[in-house]
Amino acid sequence: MRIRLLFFAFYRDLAGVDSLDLDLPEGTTARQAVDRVRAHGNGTSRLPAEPAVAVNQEIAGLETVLNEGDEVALLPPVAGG
Amino acid sequence: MRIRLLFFAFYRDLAGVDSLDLDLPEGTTARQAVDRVRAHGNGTSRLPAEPAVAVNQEIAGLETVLNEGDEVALLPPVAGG
Amino acid sequence: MRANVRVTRDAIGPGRVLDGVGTPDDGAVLLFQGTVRRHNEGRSVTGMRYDAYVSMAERVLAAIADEACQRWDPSRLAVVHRIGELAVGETSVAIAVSTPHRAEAFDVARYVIEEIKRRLPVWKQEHYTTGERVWLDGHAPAAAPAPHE
Amino acid sequence: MRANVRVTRDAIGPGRVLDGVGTPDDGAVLLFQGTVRRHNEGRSVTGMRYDAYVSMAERVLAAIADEACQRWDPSRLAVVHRIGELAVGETSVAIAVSTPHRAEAFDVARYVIEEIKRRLPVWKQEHYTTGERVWLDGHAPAAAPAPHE
Repeated sequence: MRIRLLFFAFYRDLAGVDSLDLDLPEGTTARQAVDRVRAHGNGTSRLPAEPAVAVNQEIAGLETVLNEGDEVALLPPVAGG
Repeated sequence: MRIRLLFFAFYRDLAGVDSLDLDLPEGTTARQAVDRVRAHGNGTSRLPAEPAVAVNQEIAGLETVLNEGDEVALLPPVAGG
Repeated sequence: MRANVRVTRDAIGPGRVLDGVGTPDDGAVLLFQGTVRRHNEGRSVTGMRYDAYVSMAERVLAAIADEACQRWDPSRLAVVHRIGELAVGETSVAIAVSTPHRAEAFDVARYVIEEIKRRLPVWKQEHYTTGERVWLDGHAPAAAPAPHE
Repeated sequence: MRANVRVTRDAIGPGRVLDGVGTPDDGAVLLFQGTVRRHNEGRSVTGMRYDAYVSMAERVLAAIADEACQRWDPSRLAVVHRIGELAVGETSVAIAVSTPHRAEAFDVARYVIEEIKRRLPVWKQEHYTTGERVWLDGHAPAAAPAPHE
Protein backbone atom coordinates (compact mmCIF):
# COMPACT_ATOMS: atom_id res chain seq x y z
CA MET A 1 0.00 0.00 0.00
CA ARG A 2 1.04 3.55 -0.68
CA ILE A 3 1.91 5.78 2.32
CA ARG A 4 3.12 9.38 2.19
CA LEU A 5 5.53 10.57 4.87
CA LEU A 6 5.83 14.29 5.56
CA PHE A 7 8.76 16.10 7.18
CA PHE A 8 8.72 19.52 8.77
CA ALA A 9 11.22 22.06 10.08
CA PHE A 10 14.28 20.37 11.61
CA TYR A 11 13.14 16.96 10.39
CA ARG A 12 12.83 18.29 6.87
CA ASP A 13 16.38 19.60 7.11
CA LEU A 14 17.51 16.08 8.14
CA ALA A 15 15.47 14.28 5.50
CA GLY A 16 16.43 16.75 2.79
CA VAL A 17 12.91 16.45 1.36
CA ASP A 18 9.38 17.60 2.22
CA SER A 19 7.86 14.16 1.69
CA LEU A 20 8.57 10.59 0.71
CA ASP A 21 6.16 8.11 -0.84
CA LEU A 22 6.70 4.57 0.42
CA ASP A 23 5.21 1.27 -0.70
CA LEU A 24 4.59 -0.70 2.48
CA PRO A 25 2.89 -4.03 3.26
CA GLU A 26 -0.64 -4.12 4.67
CA GLY A 27 -0.68 -3.93 8.45
CA THR A 28 2.35 -1.66 8.70
CA THR A 29 2.29 0.59 11.78
CA ALA A 30 3.40 4.21 12.02
CA ARG A 31 6.43 3.00 14.01
CA GLN A 32 7.39 0.59 11.22
CA ALA A 33 7.04 3.34 8.66
CA VAL A 34 9.35 5.55 10.72
CA ASP A 35 11.85 2.67 11.06
CA ARG A 36 11.74 2.13 7.35
CA VAL A 37 12.44 5.74 6.53
CA ARG A 38 15.26 5.90 9.11
CA ALA A 39 16.87 2.95 7.34
CA HIS A 40 16.45 4.79 4.07
CA GLY A 41 19.89 6.32 4.56
CA ASN A 42 21.50 9.74 4.53
CA GLY A 43 20.05 12.27 6.95
CA THR A 44 16.94 10.25 7.69
CA SER A 45 18.98 7.95 9.95
CA ARG A 46 19.30 10.94 12.31
CA LEU A 47 15.53 11.28 12.67
CA PRO A 48 14.41 10.25 16.17
CA ALA A 49 13.30 6.64 16.59
CA GLU A 50 10.08 7.73 18.32
CA PRO A 51 8.95 11.06 16.89
CA ALA A 52 5.50 12.49 17.48
CA VAL A 53 3.39 11.58 14.46
CA ALA A 54 0.12 12.63 12.95
CA VAL A 55 -1.83 10.26 10.73
CA ASN A 56 -4.14 12.12 8.36
CA GLN A 57 -3.68 15.40 10.32
CA GLU A 58 -4.52 13.85 13.70
CA ILE A 59 -1.97 13.17 16.44
CA ALA A 60 -1.63 9.36 16.57
CA GLY A 61 0.29 6.71 18.48
CA LEU A 62 3.24 4.94 16.87
CA GLU A 63 1.33 1.64 17.01
CA THR A 64 -1.40 2.99 14.75
CA VAL A 65 -1.94 0.62 11.84
CA LEU A 66 -1.76 2.45 8.55
CA ASN A 67 -4.10 2.23 5.61
CA GLU A 68 -3.66 2.75 1.89
CA GLY A 69 -3.20 6.43 1.09
CA ASP A 70 -2.51 7.54 4.66
CA GLU A 71 -0.49 10.69 5.23
CA VAL A 72 1.99 10.23 8.08
CA ALA A 73 3.64 13.42 9.36
CA LEU A 74 6.70 13.37 11.60
CA LEU A 75 6.28 16.33 13.95
CA PRO A 76 9.19 18.02 15.72
CA PRO A 77 8.32 19.69 19.03
CA VAL A 78 5.89 22.46 18.10
CA ALA A 79 6.49 26.17 18.67
CA GLY A 80 3.53 28.14 17.34
CA GLY A 81 2.36 31.54 18.39
CA MET B 1 -12.74 80.51 53.77
CA ARG B 2 -13.94 79.74 50.28
CA ILE B 3 -14.72 76.09 49.43
CA ARG B 4 -16.05 74.77 46.14
CA LEU B 5 -18.36 71.75 46.20
CA LEU B 6 -18.74 69.65 43.05
CA PHE B 7 -21.65 67.36 42.16
CA PHE B 8 -21.64 64.57 39.63
CA ALA B 9 -24.13 62.30 37.92
CA PHE B 10 -27.08 61.45 40.21
CA TYR B 11 -25.88 63.94 42.82
CA ARG B 12 -25.78 66.67 40.20
CA ASP B 13 -29.35 65.83 39.26
CA LEU B 14 -30.33 66.21 42.93
CA ALA B 15 -28.37 69.43 43.47
CA GLY B 16 -29.51 70.91 40.19
CA VAL B 17 -26.06 72.46 39.74
CA ASP B 18 -22.52 71.32 38.87
CA SER B 19 -20.94 73.19 41.75
CA LEU B 20 -21.58 75.48 44.69
CA ASP B 21 -19.17 77.95 46.27
CA LEU B 22 -19.54 78.15 50.03
CA ASP B 23 -18.01 80.50 52.56
CA LEU B 24 -17.19 78.37 55.61
CA PRO B 25 -15.35 79.00 58.90
CA GLU B 26 -11.75 77.86 59.34
CA GLY B 27 -11.55 74.30 60.64
CA THR B 28 -14.64 73.09 58.79
CA THR B 29 -14.49 69.38 57.92
CA ALA B 30 -15.71 67.71 54.75
CA ARG B 31 -18.60 66.28 56.77
CA GLN B 32 -19.62 69.74 57.95
CA ALA B 33 -19.47 71.04 54.40
CA VAL B 34 -21.75 68.21 53.27
CA ASP B 35 -24.15 68.94 56.18
CA ARG B 36 -24.17 72.58 55.22
CA VAL B 37 -25.02 71.89 51.61
CA ARG B 38 -27.73 69.37 52.59
CA ALA B 39 -29.33 72.10 54.69
CA HIS B 40 -29.14 74.42 51.70
CA GLY B 41 -32.57 73.23 50.66
CA ASN B 42 -34.26 71.94 47.53
CA GLY B 43 -32.80 68.76 46.07
CA THR B 44 -29.61 68.92 48.10
CA SER B 45 -31.47 67.68 51.18
CA ARG B 46 -31.78 64.36 49.34
CA LEU B 47 -28.01 63.98 49.03
CA PRO B 48 -26.70 61.18 51.28
CA ALA B 49 -25.46 62.24 54.72
CA GLU B 50 -22.20 60.33 54.23
CA PRO B 51 -21.24 60.39 50.58
CA ALA B 52 -17.79 59.39 49.33
CA VAL B 53 -15.81 62.60 48.90
CA ALA B 54 -12.63 63.67 47.20
CA VAL B 55 -10.73 66.71 48.43
CA ASN B 56 -8.60 68.24 45.68
CA GLN B 57 -9.06 65.14 43.47
CA GLU B 58 -8.01 62.65 46.14
CA ILE B 59 -10.41 60.34 47.97
CA ALA B 60 -10.63 61.68 51.53
CA GLY B 61 -12.38 60.89 54.81
CA LEU B 62 -15.35 62.97 55.93
CA GLU B 63 -13.35 64.19 58.94
CA THR B 64 -10.76 65.82 56.69
CA VAL B 65 -10.28 69.45 57.72
CA LEU B 66 -10.66 71.76 54.75
CA ASN B 67 -8.47 74.64 53.71
CA GLU B 68 -9.08 77.84 51.81
CA GLY B 69 -9.69 77.12 48.13
CA ASP B 70 -10.25 73.37 48.52
CA GLU B 71 -12.33 71.56 45.94
CA VAL B 72 -14.66 69.04 47.59
CA ALA B 73 -16.34 66.57 45.25
CA LEU B 74 -19.31 64.42 46.30
CA LEU B 75 -18.85 61.13 44.47
CA PRO B 76 -21.73 58.75 43.74
CA PRO B 77 -20.77 55.09 43.47
CA VAL B 78 -18.46 54.94 40.44
CA ALA B 79 -19.14 52.95 37.27
CA GLY B 80 -16.30 53.48 34.82
CA GLY B 81 -15.21 51.20 32.00
CA MET C 1 7.07 58.13 29.90
CA ARG C 2 6.04 54.68 28.82
CA ALA C 3 2.41 55.01 30.00
CA ASN C 4 -0.02 57.35 28.34
CA VAL C 5 -3.50 58.01 29.75
CA ARG C 6 -6.30 60.19 28.53
CA VAL C 7 -9.95 61.13 29.10
CA THR C 8 -11.59 62.26 25.89
CA ARG C 9 -14.88 63.27 24.30
CA ASP C 10 -13.69 61.98 20.91
CA ALA C 11 -14.54 58.56 19.48
CA ILE C 12 -11.93 55.92 20.29
CA GLY C 13 -10.56 53.88 17.39
CA PRO C 14 -8.29 50.87 17.88
CA GLY C 15 -5.67 52.09 15.41
CA ARG C 16 -4.62 55.18 17.27
CA VAL C 17 -4.51 53.39 20.62
CA LEU C 18 -2.44 50.53 19.19
CA ASP C 19 -0.07 53.00 17.54
CA GLY C 20 1.02 54.02 21.03
CA VAL C 21 2.34 50.58 21.93
CA GLY C 22 4.70 47.95 20.55
CA THR C 23 8.48 48.05 20.52
CA PRO C 24 11.01 45.71 18.89
CA ASP C 25 11.55 44.15 22.33
CA ASP C 26 7.91 43.08 22.63
CA GLY C 27 6.55 39.65 21.83
CA ALA C 28 2.98 40.51 22.84
CA VAL C 29 0.51 43.30 22.15
CA LEU C 30 -2.91 43.32 23.77
CA LEU C 31 -5.84 45.66 23.17
CA PHE C 32 -8.93 45.61 25.37
CA GLN C 33 -12.00 47.67 24.50
CA GLY C 34 -15.13 48.14 26.56
CA THR C 35 -18.16 48.78 24.35
CA VAL C 36 -21.74 49.91 24.87
CA ARG C 37 -24.15 46.96 24.81
CA ARG C 38 -27.61 46.90 23.25
CA HIS C 39 -29.10 45.19 26.30
CA ASN C 40 -28.46 45.45 30.00
CA GLU C 41 -30.33 43.50 32.64
CA GLY C 42 -33.11 42.74 30.17
CA ARG C 43 -33.67 46.32 29.02
CA SER C 44 -33.14 47.68 25.50
CA VAL C 45 -30.45 50.33 25.48
CA THR C 46 -30.24 53.06 22.85
CA GLY C 47 -27.11 54.71 24.20
CA MET C 48 -25.09 55.65 27.22
CA ARG C 49 -23.95 58.90 28.74
CA TYR C 50 -20.58 58.87 30.53
CA ASP C 51 -19.88 61.64 33.04
CA ALA C 52 -16.55 62.08 34.76
CA TYR C 53 -14.78 64.20 37.29
CA VAL C 54 -12.21 64.75 34.58
CA SER C 55 -9.30 66.26 36.51
CA MET C 56 -9.49 63.51 39.13
CA ALA C 57 -10.13 60.78 36.55
CA GLU C 58 -6.90 61.68 34.76
CA ARG C 59 -4.99 61.48 38.04
CA VAL C 60 -6.55 58.13 38.94
CA LEU C 61 -5.88 56.71 35.46
CA ALA C 62 -2.25 57.82 35.74
CA ALA C 63 -1.99 56.22 39.19
CA ILE C 64 -3.47 52.92 37.93
CA ALA C 65 -1.13 52.90 34.94
CA ASP C 66 1.82 53.62 37.21
CA GLU C 67 0.90 50.75 39.52
CA ALA C 68 0.70 48.39 36.56
CA CYS C 69 4.09 49.59 35.30
CA GLN C 70 5.66 49.08 38.74
CA ARG C 71 4.25 45.60 39.04
CA TRP C 72 4.66 44.15 35.52
CA ASP C 73 7.07 46.50 33.74
CA PRO C 74 5.35 46.66 30.34
CA SER C 75 7.23 48.38 27.52
CA ARG C 76 4.26 50.59 26.65
CA LEU C 77 0.80 51.17 28.07
CA ALA C 78 -1.97 53.39 26.71
CA VAL C 79 -5.34 53.93 28.38
CA VAL C 80 -8.16 56.07 27.00
CA HIS C 81 -11.55 56.59 28.60
CA ARG C 82 -14.31 58.29 26.69
CA ILE C 83 -16.98 60.56 28.16
CA GLY C 84 -20.12 62.14 26.72
CA GLU C 85 -22.90 60.50 24.73
CA LEU C 86 -22.08 57.09 23.26
CA ALA C 87 -24.12 54.96 20.88
CA VAL C 88 -24.48 51.18 21.13
CA GLY C 89 -21.29 49.52 19.88
CA GLU C 90 -19.06 52.51 20.57
CA THR C 91 -15.93 52.10 22.67
CA SER C 92 -16.03 53.58 26.17
CA VAL C 93 -12.55 52.51 27.26
CA ALA C 94 -9.48 51.17 25.48
CA ILE C 95 -6.37 49.69 27.05
CA ALA C 96 -3.38 48.79 24.90
CA VAL C 97 -0.21 47.25 26.29
CA SER C 98 2.92 45.68 24.89
CA THR C 99 5.31 43.43 26.78
CA PRO C 100 8.22 41.12 26.03
CA HIS C 101 6.17 38.08 27.12
CA ARG C 102 2.46 37.42 26.88
CA ALA C 103 1.51 36.73 30.50
CA GLU C 104 2.30 40.30 31.54
CA ALA C 105 0.19 41.78 28.71
CA PHE C 106 -2.86 39.91 30.00
CA ASP C 107 -2.10 40.79 33.61
CA VAL C 108 -1.64 44.51 32.91
CA ALA C 109 -4.81 44.87 30.83
CA ARG C 110 -6.87 42.95 33.36
CA TYR C 111 -5.50 44.96 36.27
CA VAL C 112 -6.16 48.28 34.56
CA ILE C 113 -9.77 47.51 33.64
CA GLU C 114 -10.58 46.11 37.09
CA GLU C 115 -9.08 49.13 38.85
CA ILE C 116 -10.88 51.50 36.46
CA LYS C 117 -14.14 49.93 37.55
CA ARG C 118 -13.24 50.19 41.24
CA ARG C 119 -11.74 53.65 41.32
CA LEU C 120 -12.30 55.88 38.30
CA PRO C 121 -14.67 58.79 39.05
CA VAL C 122 -16.87 58.06 36.06
CA TRP C 123 -20.61 57.50 36.01
CA LYS C 124 -22.89 56.15 33.35
CA GLN C 125 -26.47 56.79 32.55
CA GLU C 126 -28.25 54.33 30.31
CA HIS C 127 -30.80 55.55 27.79
CA TYR C 128 -33.59 53.07 27.07
CA THR C 129 -35.89 52.65 24.09
CA THR C 130 -38.70 53.77 26.43
CA GLY C 131 -37.03 57.18 26.66
CA GLU C 132 -36.15 56.60 30.30
CA ARG C 133 -32.65 57.42 31.56
CA VAL C 134 -31.14 55.72 34.59
CA TRP C 135 -27.82 56.22 36.36
CA LEU C 136 -26.27 52.81 36.81
CA ASP C 137 -25.34 51.45 40.21
CA GLY C 138 -21.65 51.40 40.89
CA HIS C 139 -19.03 50.82 43.56
CA ALA C 140 -18.10 53.07 46.44
CA PRO C 141 -14.96 54.63 44.93
CA ALA C 142 -11.81 52.98 46.30
CA ALA C 143 -8.83 55.15 47.19
CA ALA C 144 -6.18 52.48 46.72
CA PRO C 145 -5.47 49.49 44.53
CA ALA C 146 -7.04 46.16 45.40
CA PRO C 147 -4.68 44.03 47.51
CA HIS C 148 -2.61 41.59 45.44
CA GLU C 149 -4.09 38.14 45.22
CA MET D 1 -20.19 30.15 12.29
CA ARG D 2 -19.09 32.52 15.02
CA ALA D 3 -15.42 31.39 14.98
CA ASN D 4 -13.16 32.10 12.07
CA VAL D 5 -9.64 30.66 11.85
CA ARG D 6 -6.97 31.00 9.20
CA VAL D 7 -3.33 30.23 8.41
CA THR D 8 -1.87 32.80 6.03
CA ARG D 9 1.30 33.97 4.33
CA ASP D 10 -0.01 37.56 4.27
CA ALA D 11 0.88 40.23 6.81
CA ILE D 12 -1.60 40.44 9.68
CA GLY D 13 -3.04 43.86 10.50
CA PRO D 14 -5.19 44.51 13.57
CA GLY D 15 -7.97 46.22 11.61
CA ARG D 16 -9.03 43.26 9.56
CA VAL D 17 -8.91 40.88 12.51
CA LEU D 18 -10.96 43.25 14.68
CA ASP D 19 -13.49 43.73 11.88
CA GLY D 20 -14.42 40.09 12.35
CA VAL D 21 -15.59 40.54 15.93
CA GLY D 22 -17.92 42.77 17.92
CA THR D 23 -21.71 42.65 17.99
CA PRO D 24 -24.25 44.99 19.63
CA ASP D 25 -24.56 42.41 22.42
CA ASP D 26 -20.89 42.67 23.35
CA GLY D 27 -19.45 44.78 26.14
CA ALA D 28 -15.88 43.63 25.56
CA VAL D 29 -13.53 43.25 22.61
CA LEU D 30 -10.03 41.87 23.06
CA LEU D 31 -7.22 41.59 20.54
CA PHE D 32 -4.03 39.69 21.29
CA GLN D 33 -1.08 39.78 18.90
CA GLY D 34 2.14 37.80 19.11
CA THR D 35 5.03 39.69 17.53
CA VAL D 36 8.60 38.87 16.53
CA ARG D 37 11.11 40.16 19.09
CA ARG D 38 14.47 41.72 18.39
CA HIS D 39 16.16 39.64 21.07
CA ASN D 40 15.69 36.10 22.30
CA GLU D 41 17.74 34.50 25.02
CA GLY D 42 20.42 37.12 24.64
CA ARG D 43 20.82 36.81 20.87
CA SER D 44 20.08 39.50 18.29
CA VAL D 45 17.30 38.41 15.96
CA THR D 46 16.88 39.74 12.43
CA GLY D 47 13.78 37.75 11.57
CA MET D 48 11.86 34.55 12.00
CA ARG D 49 10.69 31.84 9.65
CA TYR D 50 7.42 30.10 10.53
CA ASP D 51 6.74 26.71 9.00
CA ALA D 52 3.50 24.85 9.42
CA TYR D 53 1.77 21.63 8.53
CA VAL D 54 -0.94 23.83 7.11
CA SER D 55 -3.79 21.37 6.61
CA MET D 56 -3.39 20.03 10.14
CA ALA D 57 -2.78 23.50 11.63
CA GLU D 58 -6.12 24.70 10.26
CA ARG D 59 -7.87 21.70 11.80
CA VAL D 60 -6.15 22.23 15.16
CA LEU D 61 -6.95 25.97 15.15
CA ALA D 62 -10.59 25.17 14.41
CA ALA D 63 -10.64 22.61 17.24
CA ILE D 64 -9.11 25.09 19.72
CA ALA D 65 -11.59 27.79 18.68
CA ASP D 66 -14.45 25.33 19.04
CA GLU D 67 -13.32 24.34 22.54
CA ALA D 68 -13.19 28.01 23.55
CA CYS D 69 -16.68 28.58 22.12
CA GLN D 70 -18.06 25.57 24.01
CA ARG D 71 -16.53 26.71 27.26
CA TRP D 72 -17.06 30.50 27.23
CA ASP D 73 -19.63 31.13 24.50
CA PRO D 74 -18.08 34.25 22.95
CA SER D 75 -20.15 36.12 20.35
CA ARG D 76 -17.30 36.15 17.84
CA LEU D 77 -13.80 34.72 17.69
CA ALA D 78 -11.17 35.20 14.98
CA VAL D 79 -7.74 33.55 14.97
CA VAL D 80 -5.05 34.08 12.33
CA HIS D 81 -1.60 32.51 12.32
CA ARG D 82 1.00 33.69 9.88
CA ILE D 83 3.67 31.54 8.24
CA GLY D 84 6.68 32.33 6.06
CA GLU D 85 9.41 34.89 6.67
CA LEU D 86 8.64 37.56 9.27
CA ALA D 87 10.63 40.64 10.22
CA VAL D 88 11.12 41.89 13.77
CA GLY D 89 7.93 43.60 14.95
CA GLU D 90 5.63 41.72 12.58
CA THR D 91 2.62 39.85 13.93
CA SER D 92 2.84 36.07 13.92
CA VAL D 93 -0.54 35.38 15.50
CA ALA D 94 -3.65 37.43 16.19
CA ILE D 95 -6.64 36.46 18.31
CA ALA D 96 -9.69 38.70 18.45
CA VAL D 97 -12.73 37.92 20.55
CA SER D 98 -15.88 39.73 21.60
CA THR D 99 -18.10 38.79 24.53
CA PRO D 100 -20.99 40.28 26.50
CA HIS D 101 -18.78 40.54 29.62
CA ARG D 102 -15.06 41.15 29.96
CA ALA D 103 -13.91 38.11 31.95
CA GLU D 104 -14.77 35.74 29.11
CA ALA D 105 -12.85 37.82 26.55
CA PHE D 106 -9.68 37.48 28.62
CA ASP D 107 -10.29 33.77 29.25
CA VAL D 108 -10.90 32.95 25.58
CA ALA D 109 -7.85 34.82 24.28
CA ARG D 110 -5.60 33.31 26.94
CA TYR D 111 -6.91 29.81 26.28
CA VAL D 112 -6.44 30.10 22.52
CA ILE D 113 -2.85 31.37 22.71
CA GLU D 114 -1.83 28.76 25.30
CA GLU D 115 -3.35 25.92 23.27
CA ILE D 116 -1.74 27.24 20.08
CA LYS D 117 1.62 26.95 21.80
CA ARG D 118 0.88 23.43 23.04
CA ARG D 119 -0.73 21.96 19.96
CA LEU D 120 -0.39 23.89 16.70
CA PRO D 121 1.92 22.13 14.21
CA VAL D 122 4.00 25.23 13.60
CA TRP D 123 7.75 25.60 13.92
CA LYS D 124 9.94 28.65 14.03
CA GLN D 125 13.47 29.24 12.96
CA GLU D 126 15.22 32.33 14.25
CA HIS D 127 17.61 34.22 12.06
CA TYR D 128 20.43 35.96 13.91
CA THR D 129 22.61 38.93 13.04
CA THR D 130 25.48 36.42 12.78
CA GLY D 131 23.72 34.82 9.80
CA GLU D 132 23.04 31.67 11.81
CA ARG D 133 19.57 30.10 11.70
CA VAL D 134 18.25 27.95 14.51
CA TRP D 135 15.01 26.00 14.89
CA LEU D 136 13.58 26.88 18.29
CA ASP D 137 12.85 24.24 20.91
CA GLY D 138 9.20 23.51 21.39
CA HIS D 139 6.73 21.21 23.07
CA ALA D 140 5.87 17.63 22.17
CA PRO D 141 2.62 18.33 20.28
CA ALA D 142 -0.40 17.62 22.49
CA ALA D 143 -3.40 15.86 21.00
CA ALA D 144 -5.99 17.25 23.39
CA PRO D 145 -6.70 20.41 25.34
CA ALA D 146 -4.97 20.95 28.69
CA PRO D 147 -7.15 19.79 31.59
CA HIS D 148 -9.24 22.60 33.13
CA GLU D 149 -7.65 24.21 36.13
